[in-house]
Amino acid sequence: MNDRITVRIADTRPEGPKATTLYVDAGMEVLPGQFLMVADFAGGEKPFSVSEAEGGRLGITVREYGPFSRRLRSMEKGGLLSLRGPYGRPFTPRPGDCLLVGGGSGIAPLHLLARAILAAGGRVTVVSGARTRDEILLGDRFRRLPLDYHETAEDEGEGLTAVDLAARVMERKRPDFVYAAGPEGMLAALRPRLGDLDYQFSLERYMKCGVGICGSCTCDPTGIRICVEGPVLDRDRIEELEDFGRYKRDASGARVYFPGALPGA
Amino acid sequence: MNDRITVRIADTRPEGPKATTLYVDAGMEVLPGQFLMVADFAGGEKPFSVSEAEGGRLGITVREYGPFSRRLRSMEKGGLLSLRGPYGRPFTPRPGDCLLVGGGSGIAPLHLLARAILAAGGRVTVVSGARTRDEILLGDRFRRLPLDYHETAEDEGEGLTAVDLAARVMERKRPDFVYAAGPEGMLAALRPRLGDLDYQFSLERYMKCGVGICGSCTCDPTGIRICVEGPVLDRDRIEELEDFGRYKRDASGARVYFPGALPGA
Amino acid sequence: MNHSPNHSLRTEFLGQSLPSPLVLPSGILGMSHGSLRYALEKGYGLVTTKSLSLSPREGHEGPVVARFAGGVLNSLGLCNPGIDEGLREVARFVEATGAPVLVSLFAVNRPDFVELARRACDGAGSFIELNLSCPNVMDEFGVPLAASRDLVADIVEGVKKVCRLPVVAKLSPNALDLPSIALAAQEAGADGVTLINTLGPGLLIDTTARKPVLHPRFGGISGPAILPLALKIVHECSGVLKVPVIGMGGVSTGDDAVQMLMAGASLVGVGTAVWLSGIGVVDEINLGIREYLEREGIPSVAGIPKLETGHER
Amino acid sequence: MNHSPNHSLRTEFLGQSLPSPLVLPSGILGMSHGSLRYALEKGYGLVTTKSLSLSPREGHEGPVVARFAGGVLNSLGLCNPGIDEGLREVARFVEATGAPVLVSLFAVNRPDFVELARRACDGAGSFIELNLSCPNVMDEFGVPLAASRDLVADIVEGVKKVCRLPVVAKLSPNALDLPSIALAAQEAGADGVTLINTLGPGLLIDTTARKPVLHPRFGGISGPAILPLALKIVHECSGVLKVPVIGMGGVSTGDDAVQMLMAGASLVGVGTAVWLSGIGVVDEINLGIREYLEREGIPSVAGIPKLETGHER
Ligand SMILES: Cc1cc2nc3c(=O)[nH]c(=O)nc-3n(C[C@H](O)[C@H](O)[C@H](O)COP(=O)(O)OP(=O)(O)OC[C@H]3O[C@@H](n4cnc5c(N)ncnc54)[C@H](O)[C@@H]3O)c2cc1C
Ligand SMILES: Cc1cc2nc3c(=O)[nH]c(=O)nc-3n(C[C@H](O)[C@H](O)[C@H](O)COP(=O)(O)OP(=O)(O)OC[C@H]3O[C@@H](n4cnc5c(N)ncnc54)[C@H](O)[C@@H]3O)c2cc1C
Ligand SMILES: Cc1cc2nc3c(=O)[nH]c(=O)nc-3n(C[C@H](O)[C@H](O)[C@H](O)COP(=O)(O)O)c2cc1C
Ligand SMILES: Cc1cc2nc3c(=O)[nH]c(=O)nc-3n(C[C@H](O)[C@H](O)[C@H](O)COP(=O)(O)O)c2cc1C
Ligand code: FES
Ligand code: FES
Repeated sequence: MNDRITVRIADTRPEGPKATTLYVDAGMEVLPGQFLMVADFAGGEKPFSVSEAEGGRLGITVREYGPFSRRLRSMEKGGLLSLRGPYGRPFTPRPGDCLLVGGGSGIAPLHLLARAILAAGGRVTVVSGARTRDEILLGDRFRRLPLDYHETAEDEGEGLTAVDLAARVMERKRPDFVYAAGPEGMLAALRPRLGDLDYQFSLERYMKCGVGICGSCTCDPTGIRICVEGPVLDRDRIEELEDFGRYKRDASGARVYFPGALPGA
Repeated sequence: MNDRITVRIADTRPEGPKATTLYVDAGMEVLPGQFLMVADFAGGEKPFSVSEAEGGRLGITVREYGPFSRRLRSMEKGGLLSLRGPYGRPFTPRPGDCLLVGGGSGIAPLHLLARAILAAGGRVTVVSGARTRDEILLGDRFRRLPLDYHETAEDEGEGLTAVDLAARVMERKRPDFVYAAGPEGMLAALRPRLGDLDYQFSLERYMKCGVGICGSCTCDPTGIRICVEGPVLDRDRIEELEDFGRYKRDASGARVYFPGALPGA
Repeated sequence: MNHSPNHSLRTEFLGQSLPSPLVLPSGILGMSHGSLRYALEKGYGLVTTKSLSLSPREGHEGPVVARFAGGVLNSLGLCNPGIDEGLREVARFVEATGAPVLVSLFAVNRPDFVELARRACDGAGSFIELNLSCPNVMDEFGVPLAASRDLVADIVEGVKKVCRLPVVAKLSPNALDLPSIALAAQEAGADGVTLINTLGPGLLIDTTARKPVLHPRFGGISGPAILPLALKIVHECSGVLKVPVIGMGGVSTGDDAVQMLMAGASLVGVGTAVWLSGIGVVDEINLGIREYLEREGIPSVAGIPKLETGHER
Repeated sequence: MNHSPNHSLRTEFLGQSLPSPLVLPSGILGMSHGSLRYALEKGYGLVTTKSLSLSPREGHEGPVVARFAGGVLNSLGLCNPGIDEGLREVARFVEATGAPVLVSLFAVNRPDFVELARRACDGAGSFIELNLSCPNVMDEFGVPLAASRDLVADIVEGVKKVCRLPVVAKLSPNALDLPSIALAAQEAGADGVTLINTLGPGLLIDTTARKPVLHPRFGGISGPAILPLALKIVHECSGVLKVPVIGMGGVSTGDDAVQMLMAGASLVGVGTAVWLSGIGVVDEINLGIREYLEREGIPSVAGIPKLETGHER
């Protein structure tokens, strides 16, 4: 009946200057790409992916963006979290050559995915990007896995974005399948570089209920609910969207156009 | 979630001048001694045992006592019944020598019980009594079973009651176990004739909820609820009761003393 | 955190020490000395009688109870054997057990309530509960007595004048601004308030028969469906009251009971759960509360912190 | 009994022909042209927008939804992008589908309602729904607008003066004597009534955190818990009204929907069930109604017999 639990933080682990992984023994199975609605009993409840899941212990890697995520990531061992979920449609791990492209905190679910693909017998290449080197999350965790790991900081060297780097990687070796998660601008930039490659993207839209009734996270024109039919969408579903990469909605439901996208229609 | 169903009467069968068996395909399993709360959508809902159960078809043998049972027993094929249940604790069929004593409509659950005991490998003797010959119910059904069947009409011959006849039968052959159902006066008269024989009696008390919350059917002083802990009670439970054979309660909860029983305490 | 091994459920209520904060609500069992004893033995800390009226009432023809996905509807119609026979049952119960009894009374006007209370005070009960949510009155006036601050105050005041026993006013959720009604009861002298009686009433329809499931057609709503409403009302009312609140409505688990205590209740009623989960639920809830106290290092039921009132936006 | 093979769910409502009697209630999806289309494709016969206000509202911080054994609590706080952006979404939806839209409006006073209605009438919607159960007003006055016959009548009358579209008044169950309020709405010119909005609000407490589960603390109650209350209110109100009723509250199965129609509703809202049973529930309910019509030999939704009103005892 109840899909909500209250748990104490079992452990925390700083992830560079802006993020922390919170560990909880939640006794639930979460698949790569699924998310939890996380609350701290001080107001606010927001969606977060699961970055690690081992023996019932879940890791939630929280990057600081605003007031809620700041409070969350400063929580300490023993602190109380409310978790609802797991919600949403997960990534489908494939046993072939997989390219995983993550931007910012979008890399979090890809870590869980990488492990699932490896377990399914697939080969994994990861491209992770962020604005600065120390904002690249979970690099140490990826390096410990038997996969091909690449990262890029936009403020260094050539200033490659994750998309640029992914394009280079794909030039060298064409993957069978691409998975990506990160800011929608990044996903929109990545899409034209994929040609006819099949892919799954995880989208981040404003979520309130997480269970498909409030409408906050719905896309146009199909109306799919990112919290239920997503957050992971197949290529076909993405191609149908008119808002993908153009606009999302804020807490009121009003459209917010992405930088560079033009209002209209 | 719902323990109530609405069914159409599949068939009816007159049982002498005052009773009818209503057959319904209720798709539920009812054990001997359990009861259903039966309603006809015209006001009133009352407890009735199941007298037959074959391949999902249940038989409810309704004897006319007052306005509700009169209406019910005149219902025809196709009529709608509301059934809640099955409720209550059933008889425990034993594989030994079993004596079943029924008075009036109390014989109804004993028919189902007789078949269960036979199926369990027991030997069955049935004693059925009523005021007049044509008020003895289900005699034809018992006669078709491989058991020892006796009946008595109080207005004929020696005017034996079911208890008298049962005593005679027991003189000839002491059973391993006695089951009885019928008016409480009959049960109270039977009890002293049983000596140290083990028995189960099915009690009829005023029932409103049938599920153990309204208190109507509770006994003194233990407070057991005939609708939940009964209607079938073991010897030990009966021996604890101070009201057994003395008084029951009416629709308001007020005590009603059985004829001959003295008010007090 | 202090993990004391022996967390007792003992709870003080209006000068009596009860073995558990769980209350058998009025109308659940409570028909006879036997059923009151049964409830006590199954783990309730305090038992309430059926609501007793001046004359016996047979109640409605029925069906009088029906389940739905969220709980139960009942139209029992306040059947009871009348105040005099009811008090005889109370006396037998008290003689046998020595345990306190909350004697529930109901009538449709002040003089009858006063007369009932007069008789009840001569009886063996420990407290009086006034059931101010009489459905008869709803038929007459469209709203229960308990929806009117003035009627509640008037009746409580009348009863208090003749009554040596503590008096608890049982209010209906079918009213606007419950805190002000609860306050009116307190100001009129009530020693406690019971919240909530059944909601509604509600309706269920048999679509095949094209008739209401219950007879007469409507029934008060109880069980899990009404828990959040009860918690809200108990929280709001206990926040403004000085007298204790008996909280009830849908409590079915230990956690539900702790929520009710946290909402501000001093005692917690458990009624409909006896149907939906069986009578064993009473001890399960007792156990659940005990485990909560242990886990949280709270020494007693009274130590369970009350949810802060306050209106964050 | 006539077993026609092709039982249609087509239902007339205020001059429009709808493919199903099922309504997407206000606040469920209904955020954007996409979500309105989604609802239409999933089997709803009529879709309602979020309740639109003059200015955009972000709603509450959350958690804004919580489950309990009987249903759901929500404290979304009427978030919406404001009437102008809302109407643009409606226009896009109508352009794409041609389907009618029930445009829900809410404000806390008559002038704002009138202004909203004026703008809505210039838009692409087919009907206006006035959400008269605004929680803001509850904070201010302790009771929703819809609890006051006079306020309801005043606002409906004001809106009807400026409005070429049919106007439906959405009432709250948190009021006494609903039929008289519904009648007041009808007399003031309402073309229909929607019953019921969420109950309560209610409270759920996290006993470990010792805090309310929702933020802010209370939430309106919906889902199975409120079905019998909704049926009762719809039955009573439709019995006295000449205008049609949109019935909602806890409808989760085909049988629930038929009960709601039998209680007197012309259309049936299905909201919370979308969470509890998934969006497929809409087609399941459509199917359930169709099967009922077939089984009972009733040719159309409108032919479902209404439960007789009347007060047997
Ligand atoms: C499916 C999904 C998975 C996510 N997984 C992670 C993760 O693993 N790690 C991580 O650090 N972040 C994750 N996020 C993002 C995380 O939800 C936001 O960072 C967080 O909500 C920011 O809240 P704030 O109050 O700190 O920031 P604000 O200042 O309120 O906003 C900062 C940014 O977060 C977005 N945001 C704010 N509230 C919400 C909301 N309720 N729903 C969606 N977006 C919101 C805003 O649109 C804005 O872009 C995920 C988001 C989604 C939708
Ligand atoms: C467990 C149980 C199983 C039963 N099984 C059968 C059966 O298989 N066949 C059969 O014909 N009868 C059975 N009965 C009896 C049946 O319930 C009554 O005959 C019926 O309720 C009479 O209702 P009335 O309105 O016709 O009679 P009334 O005129 O109201 O009363 C006639 C008699 O029935 C009793 N009675 C009335 N209402 C109830 C009630 N709600 N609960 C219990 N007793 C009541 C009265 O006390 C009185 O003794 C059973 C009763 C119980 C408790
Ligand atoms: C079958 C039934 C009978 C009831 N009878 C009474 C009654 O006689 N007097 C009364 O004050 N409340 C009566 N109530 C209300 C309960 O005492 C209680 O207030 C309500 O059911 C909420 O608690 P619950 O959800 O735990 O049952 C009755 C409730 C039920 C279910
Ligand atoms: C999450 C949620 C949001 C709601 N928002 C609104 C709203 O904005 N306007 C409104 O009139 N009703 C709103 N409601 C009430 C519903 O429209 C409906 O009246 C109520 O939920 C009962 O139906 P249900 O049990 O089928 O959900 C909301 C209900 C829920 C559950
Ligand atoms: S977050 Fe509410 S519908 Fe997706
Ligand atoms: S009939 Fe209600 S308790 Fe037995």
